[in-house]
Amino acid sequence: MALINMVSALNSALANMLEEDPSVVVLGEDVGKDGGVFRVTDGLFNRFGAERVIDTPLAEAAIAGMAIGMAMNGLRPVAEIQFMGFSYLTLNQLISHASRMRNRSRGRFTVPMVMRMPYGAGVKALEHHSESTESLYVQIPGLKVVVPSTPRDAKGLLISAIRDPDPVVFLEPTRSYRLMKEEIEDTPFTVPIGEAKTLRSGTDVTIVGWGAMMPLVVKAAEAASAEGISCEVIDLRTLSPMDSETVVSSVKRTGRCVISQEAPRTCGVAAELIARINEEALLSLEAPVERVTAPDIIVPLPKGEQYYYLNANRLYRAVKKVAEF
Amino acid sequence: MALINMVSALNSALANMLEEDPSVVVLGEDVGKDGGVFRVTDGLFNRFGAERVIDTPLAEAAIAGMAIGMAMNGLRPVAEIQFMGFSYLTLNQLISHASRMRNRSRGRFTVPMVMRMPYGAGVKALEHHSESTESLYVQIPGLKVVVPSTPRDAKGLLISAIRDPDPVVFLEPTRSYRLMKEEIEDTPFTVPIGEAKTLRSGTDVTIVGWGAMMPLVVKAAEAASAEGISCEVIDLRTLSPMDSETVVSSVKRTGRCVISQEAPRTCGVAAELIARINEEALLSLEAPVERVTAPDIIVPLPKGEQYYYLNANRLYRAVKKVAEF
Amino acid sequence: MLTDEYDPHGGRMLQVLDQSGQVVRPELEPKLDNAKLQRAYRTMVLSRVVDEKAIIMQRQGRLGAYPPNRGQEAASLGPAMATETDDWMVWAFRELAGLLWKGVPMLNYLLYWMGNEEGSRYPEGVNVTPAAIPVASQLPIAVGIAYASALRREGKVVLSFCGDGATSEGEFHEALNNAGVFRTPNIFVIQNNQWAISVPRSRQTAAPTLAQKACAYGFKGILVDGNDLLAMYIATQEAAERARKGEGPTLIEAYTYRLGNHTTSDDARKYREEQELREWELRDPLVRMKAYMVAKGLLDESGDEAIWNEARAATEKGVEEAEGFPAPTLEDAFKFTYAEMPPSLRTEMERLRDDLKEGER
Amino acid sequence: MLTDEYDPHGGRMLQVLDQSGQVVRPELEPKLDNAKLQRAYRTMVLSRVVDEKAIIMQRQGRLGAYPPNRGQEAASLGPAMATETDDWMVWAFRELAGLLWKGVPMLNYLLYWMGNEEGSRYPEGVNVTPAAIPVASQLPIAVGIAYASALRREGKVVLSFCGDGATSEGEFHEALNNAGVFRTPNIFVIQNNQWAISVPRSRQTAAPTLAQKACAYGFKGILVDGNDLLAMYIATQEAAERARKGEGPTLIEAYTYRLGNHTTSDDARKYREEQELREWELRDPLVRMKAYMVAKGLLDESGDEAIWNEARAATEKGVEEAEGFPAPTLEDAFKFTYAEMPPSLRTEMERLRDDLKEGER
Ligand SMILES: Cc1ncc(C[n+]2csc(CCOP(=O)(O)OP(=O)(O)O)c2C)c(N)n1
Ligand SMILES: Cc1ncc(C[n+]2csc(CCOP(=O)(O)OP(=O)(O)O)c2C)c(N)n1
Ligand SMILES: [Mg+2]
Ligand SMILES: [Mg+2]
Repeated sequence: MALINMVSALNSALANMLEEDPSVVVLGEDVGKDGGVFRVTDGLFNRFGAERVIDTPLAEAAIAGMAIGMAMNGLRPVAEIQFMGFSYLTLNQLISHASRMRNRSRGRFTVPMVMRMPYGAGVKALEHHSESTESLYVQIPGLKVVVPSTPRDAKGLLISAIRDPDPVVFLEPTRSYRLMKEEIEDTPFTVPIGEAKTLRSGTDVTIVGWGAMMPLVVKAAEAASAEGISCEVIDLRTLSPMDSETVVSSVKRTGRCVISQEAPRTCGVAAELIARINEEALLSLEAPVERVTAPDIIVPLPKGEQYYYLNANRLYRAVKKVAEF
Repeated sequence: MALINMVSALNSALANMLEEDPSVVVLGEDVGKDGGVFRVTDGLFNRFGAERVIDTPLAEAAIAGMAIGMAMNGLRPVAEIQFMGFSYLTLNQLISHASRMRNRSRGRFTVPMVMRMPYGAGVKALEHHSESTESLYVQIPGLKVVVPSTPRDAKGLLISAIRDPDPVVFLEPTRSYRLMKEEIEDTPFTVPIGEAKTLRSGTDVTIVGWGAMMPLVVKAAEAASAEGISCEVIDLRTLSPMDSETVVSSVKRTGRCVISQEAPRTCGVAAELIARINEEALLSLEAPVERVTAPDIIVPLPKGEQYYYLNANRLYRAVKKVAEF
Repeated sequence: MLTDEYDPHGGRMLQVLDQSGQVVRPELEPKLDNAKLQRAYRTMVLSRVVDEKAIIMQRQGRLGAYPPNRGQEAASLGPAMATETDDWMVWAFRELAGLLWKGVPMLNYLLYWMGNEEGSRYPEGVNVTPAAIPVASQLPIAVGIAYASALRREGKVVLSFCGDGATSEGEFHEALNNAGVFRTPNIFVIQNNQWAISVPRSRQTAAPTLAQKACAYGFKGILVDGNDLLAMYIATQEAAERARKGEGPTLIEAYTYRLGNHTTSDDARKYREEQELREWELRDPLVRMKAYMVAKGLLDESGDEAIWNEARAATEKGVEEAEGFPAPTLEDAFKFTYAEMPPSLRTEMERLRDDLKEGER
Repeated sequence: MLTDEYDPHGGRMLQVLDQSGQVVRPELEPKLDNAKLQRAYRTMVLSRVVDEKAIIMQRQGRLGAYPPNRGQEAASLGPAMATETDDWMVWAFRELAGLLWKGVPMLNYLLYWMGNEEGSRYPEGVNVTPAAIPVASQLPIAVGIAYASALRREGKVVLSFCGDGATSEGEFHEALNNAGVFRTPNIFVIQNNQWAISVPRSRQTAAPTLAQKACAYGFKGILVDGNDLLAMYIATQEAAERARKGEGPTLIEAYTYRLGNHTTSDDARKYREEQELREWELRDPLVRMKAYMVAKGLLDESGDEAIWNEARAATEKGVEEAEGFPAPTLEDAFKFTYAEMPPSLRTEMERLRDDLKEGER
């Protein structure tokens, strides 16, 4: 056990898996000697060698495509894309091959790969380094999409993702990389893909979030609770396949729901959750589901990021609004 | 005036614009001598020359990127991507540059380009030729997304798109290319971007669709009307910026809504519409909004397309279901 | 080294058999045993027959849009013959002869183009990936496959194909560049059939040859007469040896021609000259190979006729089998999305099953 | 033609000034007038000073992550000097000296890295595109810009930049290949600074030079000492002439070195040898240029000091102006999404305005 942050937890997961399974390889830009621009792969190069911890040329489509080929031929590649803003270059490979290889070959070929990447705004980063376009991935049948919000979930979910027989897009909230520490086993353990987690039970309002939104969600829930609004807090954790069951059954009890989405409003994951709540719990709703999201604008550069990135206050006020509806 | 199908209507729009505005150019794979694989650009090469009707090498990112550069430097390029299934290769250019050039340069540079492409299933096409991943584009702030369903709208919307000061993704339903003919002026006219069209007024159920769904929607509405269910039919036409106003105000009157979406269920445009209805018309709803969509699976090859592509009957039954709720 | 003698910057093209089937470089003639040569010729004929049948079936509505292979048989077969049975083959969509050699059953081939995913479930042990329709997208995958084999020191090579048009795609570049960096055991064959639908090779790139593009990636390229089975064979053989020794990839430009339309939806007369077609018809790889076989005493007219008849019979049988093959079920369309069906997908499936039960209206 | 004399396959590198500032190829020395040379040197110094200031400001939290330019001043300035004022420049993110020459105000440069979009609103008439962070993504755009200019017969050229790492991206390939096909007036400068973050040039491609990649695209490439302002100048001048005459693009590999960290978030000591850095410090383009200026009698120590002081003063003034520059408003964040704000976006904006009014909790 050690008290570690998310970066170290991810590193520990990778080290465990490289150790446990000789078919696991890590590849990406600067993942080798440099240990990754966020240090997630730190030390792995020295420990497992250049053949298994692979510094690639600067070519994202090739990183994804090579990972697919490796996975089809017996390896379990864990590819890193340096920032989500550069992952669009991989979409042709992911949509046209990774997600559908099992289906199009009727199971003859499978693609047990993981594509990791940091995502999200709020760290005063360069242009294109703050994207949260997760719904691009969530809408692709055949992909799984995972987003941890804590060090423990990060390690457990990453190990599950690496052992998963299907391609998993693994999103790491940049903002949470070093935000908190947890006591975590050095040995491998798993957190199941496809299961949302209820962080806090409540009776008045369900608040749902994922990734970097969770600390804000918890803060808002605490503020609301202090004023007598009992909040149930759900960390979605897996965006695809989405555990809407947990959300829907919570909303059936509370009748009210706020969804916290870092991405712009339109066609995000929040819309999908609202659609499912509409379909399965409409009669339980006592107020319209509120989604608190970024506006439908380009992620601003740091001097304007307050117009984009949510804060706990906006969430808190949404909770009050639905509670008082 | 001539009685023409959608292919000819699009061709007429392109010819009008090439004629009217010397800054208009057409580029893409096989758009020149061959006139496009669906013949949308037929005859333009001979009429306007190889410099303005440009056969490009087989490279989609370059087609998009060159169009961006052309647009930044005074041209109005109309790029063709041969099928939507190959458009993922352009996403980096569209997301990272086209959609945000105006914002990131604070108006110094703009990208008045159009990217046309056929989309959709149901024509027994090759693998990867049946995609309808429109919500990939709808979620990108700074892009407009347009989908005509009739020859007249196709011409009018394409002319609007070419004259639009911002980048427009123009989706052409393959299935509707030669489905019907309309009397259309030979001269330029416009249909405004951003306005949904109410095809039929009704009082019991609102049915919303776009593109290749419209003939099915109309058929379902007729069947339902024959049984005394009065349907209001809306053709969304522009997916971004989305005219949800028209849908919401209709639903406020009817209290019931069915959305017809060709794409898989999760994170599609239907989810966004449901979210907006939830936000603005929840109290008017007398039944959960039904979305009739493809399942969250890979588009099957033709022998299995009936498991993917909707039919009017599924829509009709959804209408009955919400009417009887 | 052939790749040195035929440095693509010199513009020379490797040829062993000339247009009439004469051996022009006897010292390069591969020592193939008769059985292998006979199997090769039979495979070319079978490929031609299946291809023609597919075109007819498409016209009759029994098969979907289809990309004809006519004229390109040697360009995929020669390379396939130069690899071992368990070496990988990563094809695009116009490599029928090579597929047949590698053990892909005709049934699979037909099923795929008839629109059934079962077509791409090749038998275990046949290390061939499914067709890759998105042009050039298969190439980075081929590099990953090769990396994995090399990591395990298997000594396998990965033979991949793409068209001349594919060389313009970014994924072509990334694949070849990465293969150069990792010295993976890849053989990249470009079937330069002079056209990418209606776009001529000259408009695809300003480089005089495609083979010379290898120089951008730090390995060797060679321009080969793609209608010459023997030339394709020896070029690939050298490349395979290099790859197996850990000396990295090779690029082979097979100079050939698409005698048919791009696909059955295309009409090539719209964009290319009759005259060009006529000239290339004279270079038909089957005719050339037949002459070679006859000259070697391995074939006579009646033997040839028997081979064609055999091929036709086999094809009819294959078609019958394919047409009798069960269509995919609803469950088939869902169950391969993931290894295990997520609950929400199962719900969708059951809902759709109910919906479809009620029948079309 | 320099591109013939310095065919990259031969591995030769064009150099006019050696490390000590001596002219080694007098016949190639460009005939630059003294004023232009002096402006060039002042620009190099100003670039160095602004760059150092930005690094300091980043450490103090006054500016965001920042990519240092130190050591690469000649590689972007030489090409910029060889173009006309209204020729286009398409930069990546490490071309400060070239930008200053092209008329991008220091204020804009600072504002951008301080995180304000106003930084990329360059003055009208300055035909420079905004920074392009997604590596290589600017290159297809540069080809489109060139196509448009050529279509209008403007006689303008488009000078674009990218790094050695960028050459591995598919978009690099597609851009150069298309430029070759369309013979667009493009000049592609690769700043080969030996590293792409931690990945050395040798791992980026197996090709011995980057300049030779031009051969894949059917045009000329040349390897140039990127720390030699004069060599970069003449190589670009030749390329610009070619482009203006309609003879198509040229690829220039500027062989240089990133003396600083990749960005202020990077620590290069983690992956590269101190020794390498020390050697390259001796080849500092400013030192070399200073020696040349002194030898030409255009500069002495006191003159040099004045130039540095002037640059420091200008930089302080620029920083002051940038720090006094108004931050973007809520409306600014919304109103450039489209030419006209769609009603739904306006609603979102007003809702957010209300939300933010209530203040952070
Ligand atoms: C990425 C992509 N873009 C466009 C297409 C449509 N398309 C199919 S084949 C083809 C031409 C391919 O030319 P080439 O690579 O020379 O192969 P050939 O068809 O000649 O065998 C095109 C444009 C596609 N399948 N994939
Ligand atoms: C498409 C893309 N992938 C990854 C990155 C992250 N990144 C920023 S700069 C860089 C290295 C660039 O190397 P090079 O092209 O040599 O330019 P240099 O930084 O050396 O000037 C990387 C990987 C990016 N910005 N864009
Ligand atoms: Mg071809
Ligand atoms: Mg570099």
